[in-house]
Amino acid sequence: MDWFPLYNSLRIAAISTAAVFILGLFSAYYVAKLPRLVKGTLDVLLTLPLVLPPTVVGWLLLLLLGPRRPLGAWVLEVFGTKMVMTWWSAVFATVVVSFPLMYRTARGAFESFDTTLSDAGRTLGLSNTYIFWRVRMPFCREGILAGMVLSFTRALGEYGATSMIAGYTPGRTATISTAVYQFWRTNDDVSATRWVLVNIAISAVFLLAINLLESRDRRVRKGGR
Amino acid sequence: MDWFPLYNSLRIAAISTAAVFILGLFSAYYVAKLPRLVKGTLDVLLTLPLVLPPTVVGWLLLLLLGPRRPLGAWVLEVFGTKMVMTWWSAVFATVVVSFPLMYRTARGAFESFDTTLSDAGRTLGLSNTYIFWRVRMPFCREGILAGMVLSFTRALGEYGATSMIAGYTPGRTATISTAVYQFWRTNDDVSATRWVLVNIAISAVFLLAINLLESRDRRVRKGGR
Amino acid sequence: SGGGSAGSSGSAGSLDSSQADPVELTVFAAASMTETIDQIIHLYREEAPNVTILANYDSSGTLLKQIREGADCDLFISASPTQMNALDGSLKDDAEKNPDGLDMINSQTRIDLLENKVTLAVPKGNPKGIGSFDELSELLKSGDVLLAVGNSDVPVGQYTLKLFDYYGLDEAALNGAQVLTYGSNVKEVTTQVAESAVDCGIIYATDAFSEGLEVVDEATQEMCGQVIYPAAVLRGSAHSGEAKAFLDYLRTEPCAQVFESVGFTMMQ
Amino acid sequence: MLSVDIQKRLGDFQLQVQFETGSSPLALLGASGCGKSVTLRCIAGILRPDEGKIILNGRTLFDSAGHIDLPPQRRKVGYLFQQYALFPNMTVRQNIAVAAQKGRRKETTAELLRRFHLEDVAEHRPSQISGGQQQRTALARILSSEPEAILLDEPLSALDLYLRRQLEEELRCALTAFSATSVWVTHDQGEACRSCRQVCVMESGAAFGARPMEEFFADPVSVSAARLSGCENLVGAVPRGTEVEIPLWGITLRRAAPAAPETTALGLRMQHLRLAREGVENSFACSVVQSAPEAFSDLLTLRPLSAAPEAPLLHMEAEKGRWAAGDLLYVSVAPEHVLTLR
Amino acid sequence: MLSVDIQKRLGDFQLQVQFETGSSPLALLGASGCGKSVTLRCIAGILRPDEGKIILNGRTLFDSAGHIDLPPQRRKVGYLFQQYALFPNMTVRQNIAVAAQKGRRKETTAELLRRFHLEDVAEHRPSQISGGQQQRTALARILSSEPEAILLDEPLSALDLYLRRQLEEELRCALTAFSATSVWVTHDQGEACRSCRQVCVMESGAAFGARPMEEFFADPVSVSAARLSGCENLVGAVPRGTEVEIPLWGITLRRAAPAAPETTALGLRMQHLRLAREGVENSFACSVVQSAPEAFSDLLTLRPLSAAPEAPLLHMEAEKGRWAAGDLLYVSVAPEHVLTLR
Ligand SMILES: Nc1ncnc2c1ncn2[C@@H]1O[C@H](COP(=O)(O)OP(=O)(O)OP(=O)(O)O)[C@@H](O)[C@H]1O
Ligand SMILES: Nc1ncnc2c1ncn2[C@@H]1O[C@H](COP(=O)(O)OP(=O)(O)OP(=O)(O)O)[C@@H](O)[C@H]1O
Ligand code: MOO
Ligand SMILES: [Mg+2]
Ligand SMILES: [Mg+2]
Repeated sequence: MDWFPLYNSLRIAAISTAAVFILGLFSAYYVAKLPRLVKGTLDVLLTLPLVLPPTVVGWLLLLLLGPRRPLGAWVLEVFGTKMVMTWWSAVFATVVVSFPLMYRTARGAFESFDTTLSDAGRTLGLSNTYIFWRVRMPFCREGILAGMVLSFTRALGEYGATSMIAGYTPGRTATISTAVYQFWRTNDDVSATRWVLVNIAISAVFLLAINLLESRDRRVRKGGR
Repeated sequence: MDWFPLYNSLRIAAISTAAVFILGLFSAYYVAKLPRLVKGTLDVLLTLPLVLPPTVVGWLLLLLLGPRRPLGAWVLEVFGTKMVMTWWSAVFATVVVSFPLMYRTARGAFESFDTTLSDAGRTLGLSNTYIFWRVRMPFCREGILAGMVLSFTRALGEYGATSMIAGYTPGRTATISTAVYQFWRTNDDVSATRWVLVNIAISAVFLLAINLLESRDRRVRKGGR
Repeated sequence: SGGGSAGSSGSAGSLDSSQADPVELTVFAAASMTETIDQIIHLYREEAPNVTILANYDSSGTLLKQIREGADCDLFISASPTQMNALDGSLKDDAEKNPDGLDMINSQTRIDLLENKVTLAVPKGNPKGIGSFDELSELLKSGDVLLAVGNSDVPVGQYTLKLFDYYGLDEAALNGAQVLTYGSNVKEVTTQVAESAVDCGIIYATDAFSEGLEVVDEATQEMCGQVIYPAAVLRGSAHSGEAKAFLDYLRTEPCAQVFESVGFTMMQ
Repeated sequence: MLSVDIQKRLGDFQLQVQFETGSSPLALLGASGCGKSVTLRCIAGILRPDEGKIILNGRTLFDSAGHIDLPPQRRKVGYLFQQYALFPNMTVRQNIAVAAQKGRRKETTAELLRRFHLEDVAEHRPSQISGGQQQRTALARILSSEPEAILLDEPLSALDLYLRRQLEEELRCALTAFSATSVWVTHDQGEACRSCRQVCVMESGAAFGARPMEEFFADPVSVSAARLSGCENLVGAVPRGTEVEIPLWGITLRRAAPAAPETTALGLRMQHLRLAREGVENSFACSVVQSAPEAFSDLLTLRPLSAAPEAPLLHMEAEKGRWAAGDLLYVSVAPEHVLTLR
Repeated sequence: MLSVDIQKRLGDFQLQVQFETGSSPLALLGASGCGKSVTLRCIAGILRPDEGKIILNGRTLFDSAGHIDLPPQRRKVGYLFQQYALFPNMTVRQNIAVAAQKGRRKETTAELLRRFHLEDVAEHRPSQISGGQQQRTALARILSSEPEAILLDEPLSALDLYLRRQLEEELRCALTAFSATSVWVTHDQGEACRSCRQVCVMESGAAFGARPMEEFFADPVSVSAARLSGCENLVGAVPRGTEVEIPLWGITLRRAAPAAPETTALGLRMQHLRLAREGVENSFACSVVQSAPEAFSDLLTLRPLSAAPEAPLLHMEAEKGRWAAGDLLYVSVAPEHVLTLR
């Protein structure tokens, strides 16, 4: 069995989860502070990838990043590499597709944050950055973990946009889910099932790790004010 | 322009959001109370639809509900109707695909609930049901609204599993996203774009409504204990 | 990729491959060819050990989109002339066949590689008792059937439209009668047939074969024309010689065996 | 009639509580962190004791041996949380109405709003009212559920003096009117004394039985109980028949009765100390260390002249403005006011 | 030097506060819900006043005219929140260390843990400690940030009496040591009086200037201020030269000085009332309505014999156990203790 899709999927999911974590968190934080109308508009834009069929999302990405389009041409010129049909092209797809999950969940969590805590931090002279990472984040931990679980598993399961922008080339751009899809499509149910199980195993490990993180500090949070 | 996909998508998304709301909420509530190991296992199972390509999810549903399979055969026998290729078959697809989003987000919200409040309710003689709906739910409002936004928009954007189990029959099972996909596939970019815009408009309305709900009570929550 | 030998562009067709520089070829092939091309890549490894073939499989429409947007591709095998035409510079002036006036394939290398058959497949036991395309057209007219077809982007979909024309059926009217359901890919259509979700489906012989479906009729040439899989080397290919060599290899006897084993017919 | 006899372990904190109380309020008096809130939580059914029994008016609420553990809803025990626990999504009125009996919800609520001076903020949410208003809302909410027993976790701590007096009186009346069993957690002996006839002293997790309030003040028995009863001056002592020696201060005081042999300390209440002339019985010389102003008197900190350097200082109240640091004076205490403690 | 002059509207609550205070603590005294916490929040920079100026030690923290509004971090104002606001994810030690100066974080923290008796729970999280322990942690945390001004929102309300005394003293010392400006919100005049030399009285959102503490007790000026100063007996009155008439009680009392013509009420402090014989100056006859026990005395509720039925009753303390309902007695008050109020 060729384990390349596993390796490839893991690196794609990891990079994209990290990216989505940062992007989602900051968008959520800054958007929550904006006036209601701007917020509403941004919300729609940022949740958009969720309402489009992933294949269409992939196509739009192709239109944006393809080497014949300005951005892709520039990257090709400067870095000498195409932004499509490489393993890391898939990262664009998974980031766009799973971003709304992190964004929304983080926003929900941030909005239930007890601002007295950040007020207290500010009067104690703690910087906003410190308060963000050491007070707000731990307080919103459950929501943010939920967002990470959703984005990681979504990244792992994403195939529509991925196969559009990165293609399915065994050994180069194949991921677990495009492999699952192709094997399933060509009636190789054994291989398809095998890769489904691999995907499940990865998510299981990830989910259990998250569960441990969650329960470690649950008790502590209750009534802690 | 034939507005059927709009009508169909709306009813599917509405029914599925309602179903996912109930299912996700209760799973989250009861799973959160279970011992850690069982919880971990259920978590994996309930988050599964997220790691599978939607087309594969649709295929699994077809294998489950198809008229040649036990369940489908039984329904065909008793109710005289196939469970596939009808407009409401799509509900199965959207429920399965968007369930993890509601489940995870609700679980995150529930876990940051301040149990002193439910303790207070219980000592006041309020039933657990009352406390669930009138104390816990409003308290976890932001997280749950985030979950609803995610599931609704996901239901609206779902096409892989839907097209597998409900097909794309104009006027009968076509939804906005299967329409977008079909038009886009057949290079009818004008129609595709038109339906994309419709989808965006619906989500915009929905998101704005949710935003209003959120901000109405935000202030009230802060430091309210 | 294997661009270490920058000056190799001119040295075409050096078949004395054992000493040649290692080369990577990217082949874009219609998804319906996944199994066969995979096998042939295996075979070709003995034929030309210095050539590594990377295949990218998807529906021909997606492949066309990817090529058009500049994806690296040396050899394109489409499941229908439509996608190939859209890239063929010799058809530049034919607005219908090549709407964007693209010139991305090397027209001299274009060949018709394979032929497939349009078939009528039914679920096990054939619950509706449909025996032929003629019977199907009657049922379609009476509105008492649910037929799965590919959309016009799934190559078989275009042949299905021709079939409707042959029987004097109007697609719009059929849509009005709600007897058609469009699949977004072949697997979807075959599964829906296999699971009895629909009464019958129009698919390629190869798809019916791999899914093990019961085929009750096969379209003749006058009903919908020939189903042709064209292939061509891309203009931008850095290894056009090696690509051409592989294309030639596809027409040899060992490959023909592979193709015919799943129901394709070799074109002469 | 509430009878409690429970044990509960929480981390390295061990609770062992045992008391009975009738229809008059019981004061649960103890230092910060001694386990008062945990005890109330066990009675209300929010925490599950490890072992023991809780019986209210003949109903067994909890019995580890009999595997009985009523849910909080069926215990009919009202609990005023130390941090209010108001429902943030409801107005003050709704918070109160939520627990009231269906039939006369409206009247009960209106009546309680009036009684607790909450009419002006009835339509506000908990986050929009002040700390005191929040606490009054929580109180009103409990009364609206008409419980058989009421547990008050420092019900008056967030109120200003004037409201506190009023509410204390209100509460006393309410408790009498409902004739409900009640446990009143407090660290204010004044409050305890005015409102409760019985007191149960809690010391680092342990409480054994209730005592009448007067007895508690007259003979607190232990040093920590004396502290809780408001006794300001505590110092190590050695019993010598009807006298007690205070080695740290280098003096001996006479008692009305012989001191128990277990005596290890001695307590002198500020209000029992008198300025005296030299030679008066039980008098000793002190120098003024500090004089701090109270509203209508000065609080003197004194050092007995013969005291060791590490000895605790003596506190007493005196008429305003007469003393400065370094002044010399004599202090006396009546023999019946010399408290011997363990 | 902290100078505050701000206005702020919150819903239908209007705040208008103006005071100055030096290095000695200022007591902000006011009834529940009068706006004390809102005022502190404005000073700390958490709420933005609508208009006005806040200046601390010459630094302008806020000036609506000059468009200055320093962020809380740069104000160097420590704020003890009424509900602690401890970081739930950190231990007690971390909560304290977080605000300490980098260089000597460890020593500062250890010192504060010791000073506030928190060593035993240093590794606990806020949810695992008692209410009092939480409040002490919050206090220690503020001191560790070494602010220029400290705002204390009822710093002692959750402590038991013994710890309260100790901490009050600690706090007084700490405030003196840091020589920081501090504002001490409280509703306990005892606390205010012991710890602060200046007092600013707040009444339904309005506060105008600070006064020396003695002056405030000697002449509270308004009825509500008198209430806050702990004056238990307040009754409507009419000035008549050096006398005041109390129509509701049907009596007239003599004053040391002529009463201001604006006088509308009269205050009699419990500790200024004496049992007297008939005919003594400023004495009047009362009947005992109720006698409630205090720890070392009884609290008598009296009705002046000539009082109207709706008249307020009179409260006074008397020796324990001597009085029963219905008894008749005479009460007198010295002319200098008759407070006239508006
Ligand atoms: N969940 C917990 N885990 C471990 N220890 C706990 C927990 N909850 C409380 N404790 C400990 O139990 C002890 C008693 O706490 P409790 O809240 O009953 O104190 P209290 O008597 O109410 O004090 P206060 O008057 O300050 O509110 C404290 O020392 C506290 O640290
Ligand atoms: N966000 C808000 N919206 C509307 N009104 C508010 C808001 N916050 C406070 N108030 C009102 O402002 C008034 C002052 O509140 P504040 O918390 O300052 O009272 P306080 O003097 O601190 O009382 P306590 O001693 O009871 O804590 C209250 O009447 C309250 O109802
Ligand atoms: O292999 Mo195709 O292009 O999906 O028929
Ligand atoms: Mg407590
Ligand atoms: Mg306040």
